[in-house]
Amino acid sequence: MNPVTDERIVPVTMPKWGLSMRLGKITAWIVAEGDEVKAGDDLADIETDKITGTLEAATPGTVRRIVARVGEDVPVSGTIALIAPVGVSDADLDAAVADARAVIDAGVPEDADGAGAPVVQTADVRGRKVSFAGAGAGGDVVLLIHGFGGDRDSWLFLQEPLAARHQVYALDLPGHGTSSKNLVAGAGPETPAGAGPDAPAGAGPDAPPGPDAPPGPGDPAGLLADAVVGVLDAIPASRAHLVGHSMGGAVALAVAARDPRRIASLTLIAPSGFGRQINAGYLRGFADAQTRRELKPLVGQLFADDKLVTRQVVDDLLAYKRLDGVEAALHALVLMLLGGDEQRGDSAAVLAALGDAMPVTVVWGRQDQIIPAEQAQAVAGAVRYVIEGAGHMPHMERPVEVQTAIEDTIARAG
Amino acid sequence: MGDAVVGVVANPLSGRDIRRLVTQASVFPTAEKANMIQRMLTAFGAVGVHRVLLSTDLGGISAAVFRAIGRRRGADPRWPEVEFLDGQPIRQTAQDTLDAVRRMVTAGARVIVCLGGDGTARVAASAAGDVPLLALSTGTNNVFPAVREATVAGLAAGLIATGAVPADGVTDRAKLLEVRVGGRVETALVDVATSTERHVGARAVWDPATVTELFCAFAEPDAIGLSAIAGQVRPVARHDPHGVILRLAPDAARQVLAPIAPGLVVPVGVRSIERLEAGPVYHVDARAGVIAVDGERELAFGPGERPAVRLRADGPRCVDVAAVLAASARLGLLERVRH
Amino acid sequence: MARNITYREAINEALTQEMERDDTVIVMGEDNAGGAGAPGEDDAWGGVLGVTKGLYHKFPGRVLDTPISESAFIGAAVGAATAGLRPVAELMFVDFMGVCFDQIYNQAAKFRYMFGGKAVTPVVIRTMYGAGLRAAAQHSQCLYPLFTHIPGLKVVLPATPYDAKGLLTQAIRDNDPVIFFEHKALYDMSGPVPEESYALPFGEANVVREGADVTIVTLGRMVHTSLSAAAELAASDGVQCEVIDLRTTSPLDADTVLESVEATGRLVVVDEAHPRCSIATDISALVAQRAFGALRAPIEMVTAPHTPVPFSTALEDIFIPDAQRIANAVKTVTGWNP
Amino acid sequence: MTDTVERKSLTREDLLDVYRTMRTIREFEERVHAEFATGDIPGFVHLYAGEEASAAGVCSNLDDRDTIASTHRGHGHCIARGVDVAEMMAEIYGRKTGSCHGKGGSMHIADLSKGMLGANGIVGGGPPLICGTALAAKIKGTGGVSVAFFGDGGSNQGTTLESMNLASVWNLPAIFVAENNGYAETTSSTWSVASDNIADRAAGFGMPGVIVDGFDFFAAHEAAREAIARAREGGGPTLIEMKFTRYFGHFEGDQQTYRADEVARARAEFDCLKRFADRVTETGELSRADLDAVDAEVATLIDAAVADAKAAPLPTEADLLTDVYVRY
Repeated sequence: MNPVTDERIVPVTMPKWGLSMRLGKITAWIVAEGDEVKAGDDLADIETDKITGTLEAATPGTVRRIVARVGEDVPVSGTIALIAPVGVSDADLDAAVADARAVIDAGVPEDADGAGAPVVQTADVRGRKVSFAGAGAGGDVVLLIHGFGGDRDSWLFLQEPLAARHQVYALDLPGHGTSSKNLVAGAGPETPAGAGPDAPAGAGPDAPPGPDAPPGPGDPAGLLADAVVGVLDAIPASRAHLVGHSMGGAVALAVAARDPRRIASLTLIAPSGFGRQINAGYLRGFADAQTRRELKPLVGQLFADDKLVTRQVVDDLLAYKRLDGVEAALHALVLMLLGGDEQRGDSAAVLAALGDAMPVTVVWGRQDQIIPAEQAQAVAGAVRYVIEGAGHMPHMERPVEVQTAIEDTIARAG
Repeated sequence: MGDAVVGVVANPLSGRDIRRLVTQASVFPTAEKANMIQRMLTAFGAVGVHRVLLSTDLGGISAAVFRAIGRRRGADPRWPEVEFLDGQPIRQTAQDTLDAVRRMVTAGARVIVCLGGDGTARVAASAAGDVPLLALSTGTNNVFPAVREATVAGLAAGLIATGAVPADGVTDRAKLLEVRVGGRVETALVDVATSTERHVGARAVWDPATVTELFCAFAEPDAIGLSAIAGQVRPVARHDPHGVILRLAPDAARQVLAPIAPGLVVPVGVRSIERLEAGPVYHVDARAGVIAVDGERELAFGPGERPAVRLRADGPRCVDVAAVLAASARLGLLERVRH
Repeated sequence: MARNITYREAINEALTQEMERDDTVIVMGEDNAGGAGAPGEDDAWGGVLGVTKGLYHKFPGRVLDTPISESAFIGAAVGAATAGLRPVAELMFVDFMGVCFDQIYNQAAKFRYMFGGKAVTPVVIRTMYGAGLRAAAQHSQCLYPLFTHIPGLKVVLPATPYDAKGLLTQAIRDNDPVIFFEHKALYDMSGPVPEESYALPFGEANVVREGADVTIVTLGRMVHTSLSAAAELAASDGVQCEVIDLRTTSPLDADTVLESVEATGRLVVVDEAHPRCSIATDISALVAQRAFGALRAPIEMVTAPHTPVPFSTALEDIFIPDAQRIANAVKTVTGWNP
Repeated sequence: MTDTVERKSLTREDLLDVYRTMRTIREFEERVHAEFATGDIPGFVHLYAGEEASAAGVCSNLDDRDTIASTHRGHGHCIARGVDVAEMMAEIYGRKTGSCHGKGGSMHIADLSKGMLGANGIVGGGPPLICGTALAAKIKGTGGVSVAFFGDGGSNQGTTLESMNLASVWNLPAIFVAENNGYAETTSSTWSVASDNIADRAAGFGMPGVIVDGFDFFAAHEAAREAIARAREGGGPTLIEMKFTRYFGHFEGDQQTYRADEVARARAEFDCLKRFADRVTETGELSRADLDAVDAEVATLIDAAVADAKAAPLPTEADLLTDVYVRY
């Protein structure tokens, strides 16, 4: 970088959304040169091979230069705009623009995701493989726990920014991502029941494999908590801040209840178990959906603005749902989460039992169509954030505000 | 002197019975039998045979020879005229061989060559009467027919047919075993056995435990088949006037290892050994079972039907190929003067 | 979540994982292991293009080399399928169907119906197809329309490594006879493929590119040719093409095709097979019959010509439908006025 | 593979079963011959009368581990394998209650649960299939054997020759039974036609080939018993050639101009049922009364089968589109 550049110039960089992202493309600029922005204001719509999303301003100031053109491929962390106070000279800005242009025009160097890129590791938790990925050095350990049907990529807008000051890990819960899918009886190898008929006469059930019979005994909630503890042991982390979304919130609470001293703070995002009401249709629909046509409208319900629901997002979810064992796992979780059409768990009681062992924060999207935001009231003793314009996925819809909530919670833990 | 006529009968079904399954007996290909006949035709032509009577079959032997004659045209030495015995329905059973040999005898054949195994030789012999018989073996699982190169056998048969070598000095009368069951009569050239099997079925006998009595016209120590049992304990030569009777029992004290079929060398219990005189009738002890002639089950018999066996000296007049060719050498019959 | 592997590796992985999961799965074909009986290394070839490499040692007794007797071993695979095995037989080139087609269309395809629903014949026949490798007329044909015509057979044509693994896994688990077409030119193409097993349902087309102006229905290798045509058209003329990869011609996902044509009103069908009685004519008839009202221009078909596949590079390159011909067809339907 | 297999001899019950099977085949085919003439039976049928000893001789050695595949002349093999006779008759009448619900017809009668992989309208269609079932038995170690029946016509089909070679190369427990009735379609086998013994070809494929008198049940049974035991012991494939003469034409309605008087002669002299009855009564294993009782039983069975078939419902339009796929 050019030492001459004025420190007051703040580069707006192409964010890294997801492990495999190497470049992004601006599909539309929302601001223009000269606009004033506050932290959290929308700057530009960005599209990657995995996802499209809106980049928000991290710091207040004036947009003095737009560097990247619409439709141009920009490498991750390449500068796409410059925010600077009115006092900074045009000459300094133009110099910074030239540097930024050089990076964009050079295209993506081979090892663009070299240093600091999160490395995928696996922990063996009583015979089950649990995948997790960490980023960032120093600071406290933060473990991000996704919800029903999600995976560690759902934290792609948060993990990188949080990693600036903390060691941030995200895991795939059993039955999700690349972790073992076998949630049902015992920790066995990954062989779902073959569908092959043995005698010519008896035609076994046609593919997909795995009988439709309800899963056997075994306690999925326990298995999920074991996985989180397993990852903490594998890092290793004697003390960690937990961030749990939806079902992941209940799992975070369960882990905290097991070993309160080990959990420094809890940030619960639209956590399950704090009320009876839930969009049971979404849960069952997601577990049962077989085709893109059935899945697309369901995924739309997760977001306040379903612009985020691109074909690629639906295809990725469909690809996940077709992995062997996933259908059985999801049905087991639906049985765990629902009693009839209502929520089964009682997170409030778990939280109460924790007393004030650690600072607790709850974050909810005002427009959450899965678990109503009113249930935030039931999270006793927690600092509450209700975010406008966010549905059930505030950590993807409003990442900057969720990041703020997490940072505050970590600070309160001291 | 009349025409020098040779009869040739070939059995397309020989070498294909169940012994291919229960032992390692080989399958003697039809094409090879056809080749043997063609080699003989060349030999016959060389020594001046006028006519050959050839049996017809549905197995492809006569067809192959028929096509070969078509291709032969003027090749040297010229083949004699070949007449295919036609006009009778082919039943693909032993009856075909009997019918062919009888027609050859009535047509004045001076010598009859039969290609096959013991079974074919046995049937041909029963119809050949006094006409000299040259039994050529197709395959190695045989006792009676000679294992001989067809061309040389052809020369021998041809020399007899043309009268160049008088038959008397070069043929030997073989012994014959006659077995009667009620009104039915069968003859055997090598042996007659009583089997405890209840049905003729697949004919062959390969389990010695089922054989209780064995009558042998002759028994050579280097034979294959049931007579090999006697061949190891009481050998009898082809020219000996008598034969031998063995009574067998699996649990008999005296056990002898015998090659009773290709790849089948098994211990056989011998209870008693008795000389078989030519002429007198011997009755079989067994009350029921099947009589096997030359190792093939043929006559089933029940209680009250006591099969009778008799050794006779008036079997077929077998051509001694070596003797014929030795005579030809003495008489220079195959020598020619180049002009 | 998924690493990049090639189309060939994806197929090998599907075979390996299914053989690990179900010991009734067996693999047979000419040189599937390779070198049987010959003194050299046993797993010499692992299939003529290495697709079955490594299976021989991993699954002793379940990877069978065969003499060159397609009727016998394809028929044997069909017979074994009725007796509790799940054979994956390889007909090296689909061009060889002539020497074993009776065992496929008269035996395997008809058993269930002919025997009143009593037979189950879970056999998979993998085969290579497609031009472009200068293999000339008897090693470059498509021929999938012939199999598509036969009731009782399912016909599958993966275009990407991800689809190849998922569709082959489904084919092996499927309880009906499946003919699995692998394009020779795609073996070395790589793409993201999850490590874990997964099965893709038959009869679900894949919209590989969204677009509002023209619907391009295609399959197999032509999916990639159509995508490059669509990219050119978007950049040059701003025409947005929706590219639909059929993935299976039997069963056929008619709804996705009809839905798209009802939206765009314009259809181009791209099919590497010959023009007569092909998938192109089949889709055109379907749309003409069930979405005629939506059509704003006659249907365009881009296919190989009605000739055997030529050998010389100059001819084979113009034999195979290319992006330019597809773009021309798109321009024809967009520029058409009654 | 397995140690030596014990060769069981035929008990009284076995012989009675054999006679019932052969008599059932004969009566079934005679009745179909008669009914066909009335025009009630659709399509065309090929009858097996005269060759009963082959089907009974082979199938009396099989058990439920084994599989057979037949030819277009398959009624005898179906009955010998235990396929329901009433259902077979209903199938020939194209009725819903038929073995294949009326969708297969005479040339495709099958019952996989009985190890009957179907009659086959394609000459030489069966041999590759039984290589497969034999391979399955070998891989699963069930000790099962598979038998392909084919005619002298089928013996010249590429599929048959390829299958015999494949069975040898893979050392499969497979038995190839060539039922040589001397007439492939109408090309009679005269002495000038170069058709060699089918059994001869076995040597070329590295397996034993035996010729059996097709009119003698005991000869057929013994040869098949040894071949099947050999296959169960891992000895590999065998070719058995049954030699006999068909009673009826190549297909019903075939005027048999090419056959002269052979049928009458064969019926009288070589009839396998008559010979079997004579043999078992001579040895006292069965009595004439036993045989007559079976004859009566079979007569009522066939009468009932025809009556039921004629009264049975035809398949409906709804049946047309079912059973094409397991799931589409």
